[in-house]
Amino acid sequence: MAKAKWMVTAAALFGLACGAASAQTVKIGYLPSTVGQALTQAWKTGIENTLKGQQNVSFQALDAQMKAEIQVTMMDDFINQGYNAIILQPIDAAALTASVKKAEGKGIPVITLNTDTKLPHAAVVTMDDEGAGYMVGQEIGKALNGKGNVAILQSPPGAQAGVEREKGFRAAMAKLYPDIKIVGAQNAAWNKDKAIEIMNSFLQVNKQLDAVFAVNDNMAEGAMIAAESAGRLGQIKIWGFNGQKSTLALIEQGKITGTAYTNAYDQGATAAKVALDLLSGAKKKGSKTEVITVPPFAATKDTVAQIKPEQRW
Amino acid sequence: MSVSAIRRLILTGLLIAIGIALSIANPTFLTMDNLMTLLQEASLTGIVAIGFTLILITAGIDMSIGAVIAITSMICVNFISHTQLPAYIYIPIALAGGCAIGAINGFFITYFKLPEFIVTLATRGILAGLALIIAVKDEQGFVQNVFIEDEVFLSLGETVGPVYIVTIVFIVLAIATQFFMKRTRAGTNIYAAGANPTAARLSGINVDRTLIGTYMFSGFCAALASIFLAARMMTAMPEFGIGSELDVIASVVIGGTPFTGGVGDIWGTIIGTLFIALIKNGILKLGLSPYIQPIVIGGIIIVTVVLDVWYKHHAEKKATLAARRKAMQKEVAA
Amino acid sequence: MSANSKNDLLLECRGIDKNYNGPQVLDGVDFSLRRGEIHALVGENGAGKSTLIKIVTGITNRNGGTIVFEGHEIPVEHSKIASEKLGIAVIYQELSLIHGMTVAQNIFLTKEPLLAGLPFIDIRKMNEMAQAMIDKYGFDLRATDIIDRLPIAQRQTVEILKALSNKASLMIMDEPTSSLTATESERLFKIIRMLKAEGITVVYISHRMEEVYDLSDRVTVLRDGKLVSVLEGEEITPAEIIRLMIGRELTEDESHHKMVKKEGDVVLEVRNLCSEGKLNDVSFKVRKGEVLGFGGLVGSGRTELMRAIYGIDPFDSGEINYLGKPYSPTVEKSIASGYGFVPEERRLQGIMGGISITGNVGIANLDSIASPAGFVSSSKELERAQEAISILNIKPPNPDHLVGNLSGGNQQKVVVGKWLIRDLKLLIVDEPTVGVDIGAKEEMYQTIDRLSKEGVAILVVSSDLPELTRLSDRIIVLRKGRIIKEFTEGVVTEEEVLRAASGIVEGGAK
Amino acid sequence: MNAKSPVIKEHLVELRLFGVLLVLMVVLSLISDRFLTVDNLTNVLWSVCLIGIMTTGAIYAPITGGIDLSVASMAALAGILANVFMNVYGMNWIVAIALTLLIGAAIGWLNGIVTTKFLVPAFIVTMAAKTYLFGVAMLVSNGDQITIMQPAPFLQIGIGKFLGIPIPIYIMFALVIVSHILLKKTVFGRRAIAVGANEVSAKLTGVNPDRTRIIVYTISSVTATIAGIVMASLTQQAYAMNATGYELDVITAIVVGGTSLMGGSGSVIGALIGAVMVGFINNGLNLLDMPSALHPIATGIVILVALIMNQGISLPAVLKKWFSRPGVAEAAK
Repeated sequence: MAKAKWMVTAAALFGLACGAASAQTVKIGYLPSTVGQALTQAWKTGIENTLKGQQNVSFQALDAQMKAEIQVTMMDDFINQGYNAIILQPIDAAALTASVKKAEGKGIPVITLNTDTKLPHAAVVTMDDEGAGYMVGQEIGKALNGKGNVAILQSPPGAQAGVEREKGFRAAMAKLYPDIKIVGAQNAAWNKDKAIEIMNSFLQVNKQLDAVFAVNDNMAEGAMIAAESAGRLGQIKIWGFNGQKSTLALIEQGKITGTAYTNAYDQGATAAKVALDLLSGAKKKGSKTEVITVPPFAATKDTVAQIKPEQRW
Repeated sequence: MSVSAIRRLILTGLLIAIGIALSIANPTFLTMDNLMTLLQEASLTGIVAIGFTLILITAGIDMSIGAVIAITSMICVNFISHTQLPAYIYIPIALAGGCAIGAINGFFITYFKLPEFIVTLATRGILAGLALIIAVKDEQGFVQNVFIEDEVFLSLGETVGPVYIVTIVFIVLAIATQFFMKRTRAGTNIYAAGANPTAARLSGINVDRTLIGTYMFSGFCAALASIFLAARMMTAMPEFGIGSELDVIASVVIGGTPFTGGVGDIWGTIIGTLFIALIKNGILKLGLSPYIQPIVIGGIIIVTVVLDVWYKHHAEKKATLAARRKAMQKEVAA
Repeated sequence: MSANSKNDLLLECRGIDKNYNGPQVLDGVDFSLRRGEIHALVGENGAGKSTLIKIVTGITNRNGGTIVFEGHEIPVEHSKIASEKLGIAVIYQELSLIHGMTVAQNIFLTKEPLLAGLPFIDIRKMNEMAQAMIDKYGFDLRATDIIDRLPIAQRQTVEILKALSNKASLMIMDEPTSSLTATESERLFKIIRMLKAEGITVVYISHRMEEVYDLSDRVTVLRDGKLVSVLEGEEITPAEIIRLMIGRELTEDESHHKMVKKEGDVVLEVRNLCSEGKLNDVSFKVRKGEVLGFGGLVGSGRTELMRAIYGIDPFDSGEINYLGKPYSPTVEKSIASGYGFVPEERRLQGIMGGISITGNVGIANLDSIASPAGFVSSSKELERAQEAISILNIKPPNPDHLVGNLSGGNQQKVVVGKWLIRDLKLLIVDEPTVGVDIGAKEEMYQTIDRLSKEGVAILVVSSDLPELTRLSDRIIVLRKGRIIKEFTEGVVTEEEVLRAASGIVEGGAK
Repeated sequence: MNAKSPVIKEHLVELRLFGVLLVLMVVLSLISDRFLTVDNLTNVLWSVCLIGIMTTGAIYAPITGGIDLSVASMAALAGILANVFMNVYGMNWIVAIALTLLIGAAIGWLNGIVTTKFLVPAFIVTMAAKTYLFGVAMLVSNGDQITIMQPAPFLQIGIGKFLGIPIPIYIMFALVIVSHILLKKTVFGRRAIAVGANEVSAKLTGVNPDRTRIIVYTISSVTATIAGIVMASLTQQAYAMNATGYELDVITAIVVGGTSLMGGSGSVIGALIGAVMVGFINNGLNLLDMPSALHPIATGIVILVALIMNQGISLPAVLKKWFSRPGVAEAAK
C-alpha cells in the first residue's frame, strides 16, 4: 500500500521531470559521416541557420570519422541522451539500419541525408547520388559526342555514396553511349594526393584520355592538378561531384569541366525543417520513409553563373 | 601493498571520479541505457584487449587485430549470404579463422625471428586487402554490405535483462583468462617467455609454441569481437575494426601492462578498457565540438600514462633504496 | 682408474666429436664422472668446456661418440628436457631465472604441483614444498620472495634448489663464483659439499684455480677441443692445472706481486664523499702511476664509488680534486679530461654487441675523429680502431667484426682498448677479468702494469682477491659504504683483505 | 671527409635492396610497357616523395629503438598552419614556412621530452600525439577542405618543375642526402646508433641518451612538417584528413629499407629504396588497372619478403630450421 503510494509519487516526479525537460528544449543531433568535408560542413550551416530562428532548440554535431562502428556508437549516444530528432548521413545503409530502427522505436524521428537505410524511417533528403551520377554520364557523353575514353576516380570500395554515383554514371554510359570506353577505374579514397597519383597513371596508360569522372570534387581537383602538370588539361574533360565552392571557382576558370552541384545549404535546411515539423506535430510521420529529392544541377562554365554566391558552400 | 595494486586503486578511483563528474555534468550519463551501451562499447574493445594483453606479456605486439576483425566479419557474411549453414556452424569456423591468422603471425615471428610489429603490420595489410576481395559483391561487382537477417546470429547483439550478451561474454572471458594466466602451467609459461625467453627455454619451456599459441589467442579474441560487432550492426563491412588497434593498445597500456613483457594481467586491462570507453562515451556528453574531442582524448591518455609511469618509477626507486639499506643492516648483523 | 671405480661411473662419454659445420670444437674427448664426486672441468675459453656440457645436457647434438648415463646409452638426437628427466641439471653463468616470479614459481617452473585431478596449479602446496626445501638446506630465503630483489648469490641458491627439485643426480655448475664475493663463494662451496654428501655428482667449471684446488676430487683439463689429462688427488695443484691448460709455466712475478709506494703527484683526491644509502664519508688519494685496488664484498659501495667519481650518479656531499683542481664530475667532462671507465657488467654496460669494433672504439673517441663542425672521418675512426686492436692484439684483428661475436676476453679488450688510445690520466676498472680466460687475464694484467708504468693512475675494483693483490700498489677495503681498512706497501695476503672485508678488523675502521 | 674503407662493404644493405629494386623494375616493365618511361618513373617518385621526405627524419626513431606514429597528423597540421599564416595573417610565404617548421620542431621536441624525461614508451607518446595533433588540425582548419589559391611561389613548391622534374623530388633527394650524411658521417649519427645499440654503454661512453632522443624526435617532426608543406602545396589544399595512415607507410618503407626496429642500425638510402619499391608496386597495379584491394596485399607481401631477406635467411637454412626442434636449437644462446 505504502509502496504503491511511493511508486506513484516517483512516477509523478519522473513524469514531471520529463515534461519539464521536453518543455524546456528540443535537442536535435546531427551526425554526418565526417565533419571534415565541405558538403557536411554546408549541411551543418544549413541546419544551424534554420534552427537559429527557433528558441529553446539545442543542436549538437558529432564526428563519425568515416567509421560505421563509431557512427553507430554515436547514434546510441544520441538516443541515450534523449535527443528529440536526429539528422543522419549514414556511412552505410545496412550498417546504420539497426540504429535508425532503434531510434525510431524510441519515437525519435531520424532524417537521413543522401543515403537511405534499409528500413522505413521519418524522411530522407537526398540529391539522389545514382541519378546525379547518371546526369554526369549524360553530360560527358554529350561533350564527347558519344565516343572516347573515360576514366573514373572511385571512392573506397564499399563506400556507398561513391558507389551509387559510379553506378549511375556507368548506367548512363552503358545505356546511352556504348561507344565510350571506360579505360580505367581506380580508388583514390576521396583523397586529393591519391587522386593525383592515380590520375598520373591514367595519363600514362592512356595516351588518349578524353574525360575523367571523379566521384567527389576533391578528387576532381586532384585529377586537374595531375592533368595540368602533364600539360594535358586542355584535352581532358574533368567532372567532379558535390559542387563545393573551390570547384565551382575552378569551373569558372575553365580548369574543371563541371560538377553535379546541389545546394547543400538548402538540403540541410530542408532536413532541419522536416525535423522541426515532425516535432511540433505540423507534420505526421508516415508508415514509410518520406523521400524529399533535391535535384542535382549540372554546373559547367556556362551554367555556373546561375549559382549565386550565397548558394556556394 | 604492492606498487601495482596501489596504481590499480588510483586508476579505479580516477575512473569513479570521472564517472561522478560526468553524471553531474550531464544527467543522461547515469542512465541504465547509457551505462549499458558504455559497457557494450568497453566489451567490444575489451575482448580484443584481453588477447592483446597476453601479447604484451610476451613482449610482443599485434597490429593485425583490426584486420582480423574485418576479415572475420567478411567470412561470416559470406556464409550467411552464400550458404544455408546455421550460425552455430559458421561462427566456430570464423573463430577458427581468427586463430589460423594468429598462427600465421606466430609462425613468421618465431621461425624467421622477425619483429612482431612489422610481421603483424604486413599481415594487417594482406588481411585488409583480402577482406575487400572476399566481400560480398552485387551483380556489377561493387562491394555491398549485406543486411544480416540470420536470427541466431543477430541474437548475439541482444541483451539478457539490461546487460548486453557481449558484456557477459567479456566478463566471462576475462575471468577465465586471468585464471588461466595465474593458475595453469601454460599461463605461467607465457609470463616466463615474456620475462626472459632464454631462461624459459633453459627451463624446458617451448617458447616458440607458447608465442604461437598467444598470437592464436589474440586472433581468436579479435574474431570473437568481430562477430559481436557484426551482430550489433546487423551487417559486416570490409573496413570493420581497421584502425581500432590504437584504442586497444591504449586500453591495455593504461591498464598497466608495459611493453617490456613478463608482467601485467587482465584486471588491469579491464580497468583500462573501462577507462577509455568512459572517456570516449563521456566526451560526447559534454557538448564539446567534435574537433576538440580528439585533443581531450589524446591529452588524457598521455597524462594518465605519464603519471602512471612516473609513480611506478618513483615507487621502485624507493623500494630499491630501502632494499639496499636493509642489505647493509644485514651485513652489520652478520 | 681402478676396476671398482669403473663400475660406479655415473656418466661416461667416449670419443665425443663436435663441429659447428666448420671448425672442430671437440675432437674425440673422453669424459667420465663417478657417483658423488666433485669433478672440475677446466680449460681456457674456447677449449670446448661449454660445448661438452651442452652435448651432455642435450642442448646441442654431438657429431660422434657415445654417452652412457646411469648405465644406459644417450641417443645423438637428445634434448635438454630429456636429459633433465634423466637427472642432469645445469647452473648457468647467466642465471636462468624468471624475473617477476617468486622463488617458488621459479623452482617449480613447468612442473608446478597441480590440484588433484585438475590442470590447475596448487599455489599453496607449491609454496610449502619450496619452503620445505629451503629450510632443509638452511638458506635464508622465503618461498614467496620475488626474484628481482634477491642478490646474485641467493638467486644462485634458487637455481640449485631448482635443480634439486628435478631430483638431479648430476649437477653442472658453469663458472658459479664468477660474480660472487669471497664469503658468498665460501657459502656456495659449503652447499656443493652438502650436495656431494647426498651422493650428487657435481661438475664444476671455473677459471679460479684455488677453488678448483680446494674443491675437486678429480680435474679434467681440456685444451683446443682435446682432452689433455685427468688429474686426481695429489696431482691436483694450481700450477700443474694452469700448466696443462695453457701449456706453459706461469713465472713467479706473474702470480705474486709486492706492493710499492708510488711517489707521483696526486691525480685524483676524494674528500668525505657521501651518498645516501651508498657511500659514507669516503676519502682517498691516487697518484700518477699508482694502481689503487678496492676490495670489499658486493654491495660494499665499491662500484657506487667508481660511478660517483666518474660522474654517472650524483653524490650528496664531499668534494673531488682532479689534477689539483676542484672537480664536479659528469661523464662527458670526465672523458674529455682524461678519464677511462671499464664498467662491471661487460655485456650490459660495456660493449655494443650489434656494432663493429670500429663503432665501439669510435663512440668513445668522437672528439678526436670528428671535425669541430661535428663531421666524423671514417678513415680516422678506422685508424683509431686499428690502433686499439694492435695495442691489445684483439682477435680477430678485423675492425668490422661485430663485438657481440667476440670471445669474452676480446670483448673486454675492446672495452679497455677504446680508452687506451686516448691520452689517459685516470683509468677506472671494475672487475677487469670476470668471465675472461687465463690467457686474456694475463694480458689484461700486463696492460694494467704497463699503463701504470706510463704514469696513468688506475683504480681497480675486484672481488677476485689474488687478482687484487696481484695488481694493486695499495688496497682500500670498503664495507657498508665506508673505508674500513687500507693496506700500503709490503705484501698483503688474501686472508687479510678478506677478513677486513667481512668486518673482522683489529682496531676496527681507521 | 670521405670514407677510405671500401664503399661496397659500407653499403651492402643498400646495394642488395637496389638489386631487388632493379629486378622489380624489370618484372614490371615486362608486365606493362607503360612502366619504364621517364614520365612514369617521374610520377612514381612524385607520388612517393611525401613518404620519402617523412622517412628521412622518421628513420632516426627506430634507429634509437623508438618509433614515431605522429608524423602523418603532424604533416596534415603543418599544411593547415602554413595556410593560416599565409592566407589568414597574410605573412610572406617564406616566413610562414619558417614559422611552421618552428612549430613542428617544438611539437617533436615535446614528444622527445615526454618519452625521455617522463619515461613513457615512444609508441604511446606518439600515438597520443597523433590523436591530439589531428584534433588541433581539425580545430585550426575548422574541419574545412581549404583550397590554397596563393601565393604562387608557395604553390610552385609542390607542382613546379625544374628540368621537367617536379620540385618535390629534388627536395626529397636533398633531404635523403642530408639525412644520410647526418647518420653516417656526423657525431649525432654515431650517438643515435650508439643509443639504439646499447643505451647504458652509450651513456658510460659520454653519450647523453635523453638529449639524443629529444633531437631525434624533433628531427622526425621537422621532416614531417616539410612533407606537410610540400603536400599542401602539391594538393593546393589544407585539410586535416590528408596523409591519414601515412605513418604506417613510413614505417613500412623504413623497415623494407633494412632498418630494424630494435635499434642500433639504419639506412636512409635503404628507406628511400623501400619507399620507391612500394611506390613501384602500387604504380604497377594502377597501370594494370588492378582493384585497389590488391595494394595492401602486395605491400604486405613485400614487407615480409624484404624482412626475410634482410634477416639473410636462405631457403636451406629455413628448411633446416623447420626440421630441427624449435626452442632447443636456440637454447645455446
